[in-house]
Amino acid sequence: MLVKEIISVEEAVSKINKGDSVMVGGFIGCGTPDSLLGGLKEVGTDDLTLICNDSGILDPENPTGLPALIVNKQFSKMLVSHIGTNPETGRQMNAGETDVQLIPQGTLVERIRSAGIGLGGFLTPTGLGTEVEEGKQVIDIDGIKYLLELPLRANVALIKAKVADKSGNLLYSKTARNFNPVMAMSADLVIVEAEELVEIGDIDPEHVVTPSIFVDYIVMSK
Amino acid sequence: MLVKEIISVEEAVSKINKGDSVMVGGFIGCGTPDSLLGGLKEVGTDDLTLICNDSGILDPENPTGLPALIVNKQFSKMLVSHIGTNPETGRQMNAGETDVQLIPQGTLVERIRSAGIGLGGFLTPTGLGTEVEEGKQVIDIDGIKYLLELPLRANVALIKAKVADKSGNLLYSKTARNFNPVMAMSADLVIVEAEELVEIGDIDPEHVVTPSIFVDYIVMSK
Amino acid sequence: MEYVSNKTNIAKRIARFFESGSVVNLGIGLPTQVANYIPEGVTVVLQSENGFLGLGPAPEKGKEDKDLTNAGGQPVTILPGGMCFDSATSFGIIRGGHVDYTVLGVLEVDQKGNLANYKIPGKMVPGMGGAIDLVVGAKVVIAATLHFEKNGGTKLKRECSLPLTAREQVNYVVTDVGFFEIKDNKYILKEVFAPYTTDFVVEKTDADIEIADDCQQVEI
Amino acid sequence: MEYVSNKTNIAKRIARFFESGSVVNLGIGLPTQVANYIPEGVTVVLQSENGFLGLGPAPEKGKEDKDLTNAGGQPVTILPGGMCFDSATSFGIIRGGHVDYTVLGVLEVDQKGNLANYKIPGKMVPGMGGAIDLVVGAKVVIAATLHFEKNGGTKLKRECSLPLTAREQVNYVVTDVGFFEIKDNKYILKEVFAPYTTDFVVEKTDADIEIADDCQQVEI
Repeated sequence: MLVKEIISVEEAVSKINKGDSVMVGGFIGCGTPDSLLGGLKEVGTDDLTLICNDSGILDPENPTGLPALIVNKQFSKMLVSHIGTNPETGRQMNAGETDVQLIPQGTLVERIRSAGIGLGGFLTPTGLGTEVEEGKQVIDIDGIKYLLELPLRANVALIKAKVADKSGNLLYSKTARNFNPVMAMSADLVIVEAEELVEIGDIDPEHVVTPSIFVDYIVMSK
Repeated sequence: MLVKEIISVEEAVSKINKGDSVMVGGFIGCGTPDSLLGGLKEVGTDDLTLICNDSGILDPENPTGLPALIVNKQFSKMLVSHIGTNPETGRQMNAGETDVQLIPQGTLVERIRSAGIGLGGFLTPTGLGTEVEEGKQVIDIDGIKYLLELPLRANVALIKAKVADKSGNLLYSKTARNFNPVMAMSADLVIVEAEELVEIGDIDPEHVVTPSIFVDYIVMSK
Repeated sequence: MEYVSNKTNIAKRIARFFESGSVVNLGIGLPTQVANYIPEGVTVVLQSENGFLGLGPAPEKGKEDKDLTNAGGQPVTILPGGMCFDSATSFGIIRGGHVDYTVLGVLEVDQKGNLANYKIPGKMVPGMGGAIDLVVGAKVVIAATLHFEKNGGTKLKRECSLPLTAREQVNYVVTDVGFFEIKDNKYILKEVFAPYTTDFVVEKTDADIEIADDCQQVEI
Repeated sequence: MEYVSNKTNIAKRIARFFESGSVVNLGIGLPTQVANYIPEGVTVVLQSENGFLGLGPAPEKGKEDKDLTNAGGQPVTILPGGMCFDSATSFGIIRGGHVDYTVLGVLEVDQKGNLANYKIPGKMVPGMGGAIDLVVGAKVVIAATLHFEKNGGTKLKRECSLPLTAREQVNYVVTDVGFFEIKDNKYILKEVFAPYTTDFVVEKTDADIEIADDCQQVEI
């Protein structure tokens, strides 16, 4: 296996360009690549499109992690399933400052997976007869209706792992897994933030969750 | 976690009825539930529809495993991706004795997964412009054509695991994993043949591949 | 008869729905409390849509694991026999019909089984999260809600006015006055909770209610 | 000039296609031999569609593991840093464009890039297995074939007559006389293998061949 380059947070975030779409792993802050997000806030790259489960929990006194980038107005567009724990997102949406699109969680993750595995889309019953249906093709299969949902790719995925081996094979920790393995398949550039680095061969082939071939760069958590 | 019933091969195969569709895990005999298949041959239940990656390797002197059931004419229909290692399947197909449908391997496994995860189908580029396209809806997404492939469920799934805990959580061994975890999601009755049985809690929650909730009965490999 | 809101009774009654082996997803807020009242001898498997089966009680103070939370982001534990998975698998389990019961809070529920719980246009828009997939995918959908709004109106509507989370998917509504099945565009009152009476429920609820033949007043 | 078939030369030439880090799937039969000739210093990751990355050499006799085979069902080994997965993930990797090169044997290949390798109607029907997804999903598709059929005809066709595995997906054809790129409905001869000459190839192949400006005769 080829060794992957281990780069600094600064190098990593310099690879993200104004206007990029950026997938960010995590679920209400659990399993979020916070060191990378901290670096991205430092450099201030903006006009980004965020693809993430949610917009994090805002601490209004001391915004950190993903909410800090939202307060900083670095996203012009957000594709998320839930914003209830970050009122600033709702405020920006209602004020027309940010284009926030709400996507059912199961549809969001399957759209990301769909892009990563080379499908052109999928049919789901989720969202039928609701506002989610708007603008989408409805397909009837033997009298049952489904929405056609399309794949969702990004320029960059920022994901968080517990352990990386030097080739980029990844292990996650409990519910910090969430969207991370799926996003690792579906972006042109995949940067993983890992808490621990081990030698190639240290991880049992049966236990690896994300294969090294999906990973471009490794950054160590600060 | 609730303990699952551990039953004998005989009890297990008695739950399969004439005319049932049966998914069988395995890839050219690797990861195939051979004890269950042996039992199914004994009772001779027929008019079955087989859903499996392939039709196994036939040893003409001493057919065992899946090929023995094929020689025994227990399948009236077979949905498989490959039959090259079992000439008897090709003979039955060409003679019009058995309805053999060839499905691209990636499409076959994704159709099974699609049923297990509640989707109405998916769009794939695989098979466009070939005989695989026949009878299928072609959907154009922004000028790119895809085939619409539909979910595939079965009455019964016979799967093979290396280790089961008493609640039915499963571990597989290397390439004996293959179709087994996907089939475990997509049948009304799921019977797992396991080589080893361990206590609930003995398997690390991070390592379980198939969750107990998919499994109905456990049978020990003979 | 005076109405005194009682969330605990809602949780207690819902906890009696399950059989041993049921796979159950409990929504954020009130539904989470259901776990505290599951009858002895009944073993359910709690699914948490952020990625595991075998949700256990909250950890002791100081023993929280930053990598183990429920779908509301709160620290929890995992029981022996539980397992972790990614979000695609989690929603595969949910949408694929492998969850037997989902219990959700609502903003509105109506007698057609429509549910609204993600958006009050122009005011509050938490988003639908995974609720929308849960409601479509779970075998049985139970809406958990106080019977009355603060202004005295009922949460049980004839027709939802807010944007819907899902259409015609709710099977049961459990409030702090009774337990209702939704059928044929009506609320069928199956149990009324002491001290309330069937008359009280029918009179105070602005919706079509039918009283089941075997409807009884029960102590929760 | 006499033609003597030479499968080894095909495998040797294909092995020079890859860069370090390439993810490669080698089909059953002749393509499997490519692994033996990968140049020193080039580290590729071999994907096996039955469910793993990091395919290693065949095990010593007596050290076979019944649970570790390649896509042809033969015992193999797994290298450090490899990993196992189910078939849905395997074909996700394949169809999702995460495999850089796929090398396949053919029954026929034509100058449009069409490929036939799963069926001779009424005679032999092995089935398409995973080849059809590999050909559609991999970034670069290399067809590996002897240049001539036993009857003296060429395997490189103007137009396939057998049912197609995939349409217009083949990028390169490597035979035992040369290496061809498929472009603009022609075979572009990029290299001719000693002792054969460009004249020999053009004269003996019943298809449209253009000789690349930089085409050279090379020793394999």
